[in-house]
Amino acid sequence: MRQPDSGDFSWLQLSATRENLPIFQEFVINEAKRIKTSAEILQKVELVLEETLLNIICYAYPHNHEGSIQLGCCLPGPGELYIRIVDSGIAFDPLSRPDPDVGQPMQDREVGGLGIHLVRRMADRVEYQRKDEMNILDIVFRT
Amino acid sequence: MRQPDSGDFSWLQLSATRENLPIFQEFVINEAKRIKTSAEILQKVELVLEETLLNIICYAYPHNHEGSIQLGCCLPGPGELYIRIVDSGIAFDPLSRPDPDVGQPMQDREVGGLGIHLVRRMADRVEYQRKDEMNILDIVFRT
Amino acid sequence: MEISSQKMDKALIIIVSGRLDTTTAQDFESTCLDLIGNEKNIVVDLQEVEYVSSAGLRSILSVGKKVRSDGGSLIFCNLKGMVREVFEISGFASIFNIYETREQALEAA
Amino acid sequence: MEISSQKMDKALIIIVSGRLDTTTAQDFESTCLDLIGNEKNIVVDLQEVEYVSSAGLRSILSVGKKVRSDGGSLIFCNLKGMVREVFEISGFASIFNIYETREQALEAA
Ligand SMILES: Nc1ncnc2c1ncn2[C@@H]1O[C@H](COP(=O)(O)OP(=O)(O)O)[C@@H](O)[C@H]1O
Ligand SMILES: Nc1ncnc2c1ncn2[C@@H]1O[C@H](COP(=O)(O)OP(=O)(O)O)[C@@H](O)[C@H]1O
Repeated sequence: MRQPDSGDFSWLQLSATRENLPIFQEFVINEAKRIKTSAEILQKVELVLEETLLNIICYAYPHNHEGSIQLGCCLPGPGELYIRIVDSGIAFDPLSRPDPDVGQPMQDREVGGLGIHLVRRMADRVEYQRKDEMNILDIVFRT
Repeated sequence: MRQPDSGDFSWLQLSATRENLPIFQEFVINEAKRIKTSAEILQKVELVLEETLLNIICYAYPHNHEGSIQLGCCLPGPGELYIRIVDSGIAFDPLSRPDPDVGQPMQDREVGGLGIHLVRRMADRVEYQRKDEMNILDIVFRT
Repeated sequence: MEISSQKMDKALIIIVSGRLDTTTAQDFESTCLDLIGNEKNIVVDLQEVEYVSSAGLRSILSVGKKVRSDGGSLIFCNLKGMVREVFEISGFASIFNIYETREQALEAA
Repeated sequence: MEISSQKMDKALIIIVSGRLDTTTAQDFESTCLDLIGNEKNIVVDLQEVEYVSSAGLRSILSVGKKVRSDGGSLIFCNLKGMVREVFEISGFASIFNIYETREQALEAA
């Protein structure tokens, strides 16, 4: 995968709070619009950001220690939107979670646990790495 | 001065282009609004960002090499807005420039050269350092 | 997000519009439960819903479970675009009865 | 930014509104020069201008120099808030004649 430290990445770093979620979303949407991304893809991008960022906001920094999120974004080639999400919270690999059993009847379904599943299904590629005490999640959309 | 690498800084990094200027401005305005900054101060912040960022966009990366700008922002205490602007363009200390002679009559006035002067007069504190091949400009507003 | 309801002979119709996301899901859930009261047959019309995230699904499932445990049934109609996709991916399209139009939903209710 | 003009006996009034920044300054400059044509006495009313940056000052000075070199004069009125402050800091308050109101400016024109 392309390295986000190369100059063509745009970055936004804000504290991991709910009120910053729409600012992160708007940031990526703005970038994505440069390559005339369709409204349907933009909605998927928005959804994937809501799920992944909210998870970091809710679970990554449990000890009331206010952490931050770094979100990188680039347009590596025609029709590709590349998003990198970095946090220094507790180690968590979302791709290691088994998919929920979406075939169960209602009474057996737990409320919740669908966020990561939606991310994996909506994005075209998702990769995780733990590096320098940080969670690095790379998400690629074909636009 | 407080160190921007401490977690309470918010950061935005975008390529140094004119079209990104309003995105940088909006980013800081958003942060500043959290501490109920008055409309007058917000205008000064906007002006100072236009002048400093546009200078980087126009002059810092002369060889057509597309550089980027990192803008950090924090609210270190009541009534203080702290902005850090970082670029890796040619070394330039805006504070080393003599103030323009604003007492000259019109025919002797050069067109231009007022941007840095406005920055120094509008902000409450401005400091410059060159470090690791980067220009680091710190600007503080009392809100 | 906005919610309104309409009492028909066969069912209570709940009409939702806007976004069902982390900021609105709680409100959706409590407003729905208020509107439902003791009604048994509920049709939720999602025609004007343009966005639903897992927070929205969470609230929908909570409402569904509540209605079911009271012996009623909750059915959906008019799923559009990403709302339909999210229902499919999450299996909600199979745990709930889904209809193309409000008329079809009312007939089945 | 918007510009309009009004021909009076004593002067041409140019009424500007909005922002005079890096995105609008060029347009301000060329539109002003068009409106001015061969007029000598120009009053620029800045009542509705809420923001001016060095790019705006640059265009203002260019227009001022052009008018002066044609033997005319450019005066300003109704500077508000940060526009007044920017004019003062940059010395424009002393290189141009500035009046509180349009009436005063017209009288002096
Ligand atoms: N960044 C994270 N750090 C630690 N745990 C996480 C993180 N993200 C998700 N989790 C865990 O994974 C679970 C499943 O997440 P998700 O699929 O988004 O559903 P939900 O958030 O609705 O439970 C969460 O309940 C949480 O326990
Ligand atoms: N970041 C920068 N790098 C190199 N040179 C700069 C930079 N910023 C400003 N300068 C130089 O300083 C001059 C004065 O800048 P300024 O006061 O903003 O006025 P203006 O941009 O209108 O000339 C510029 O013309 C330019 O030569």
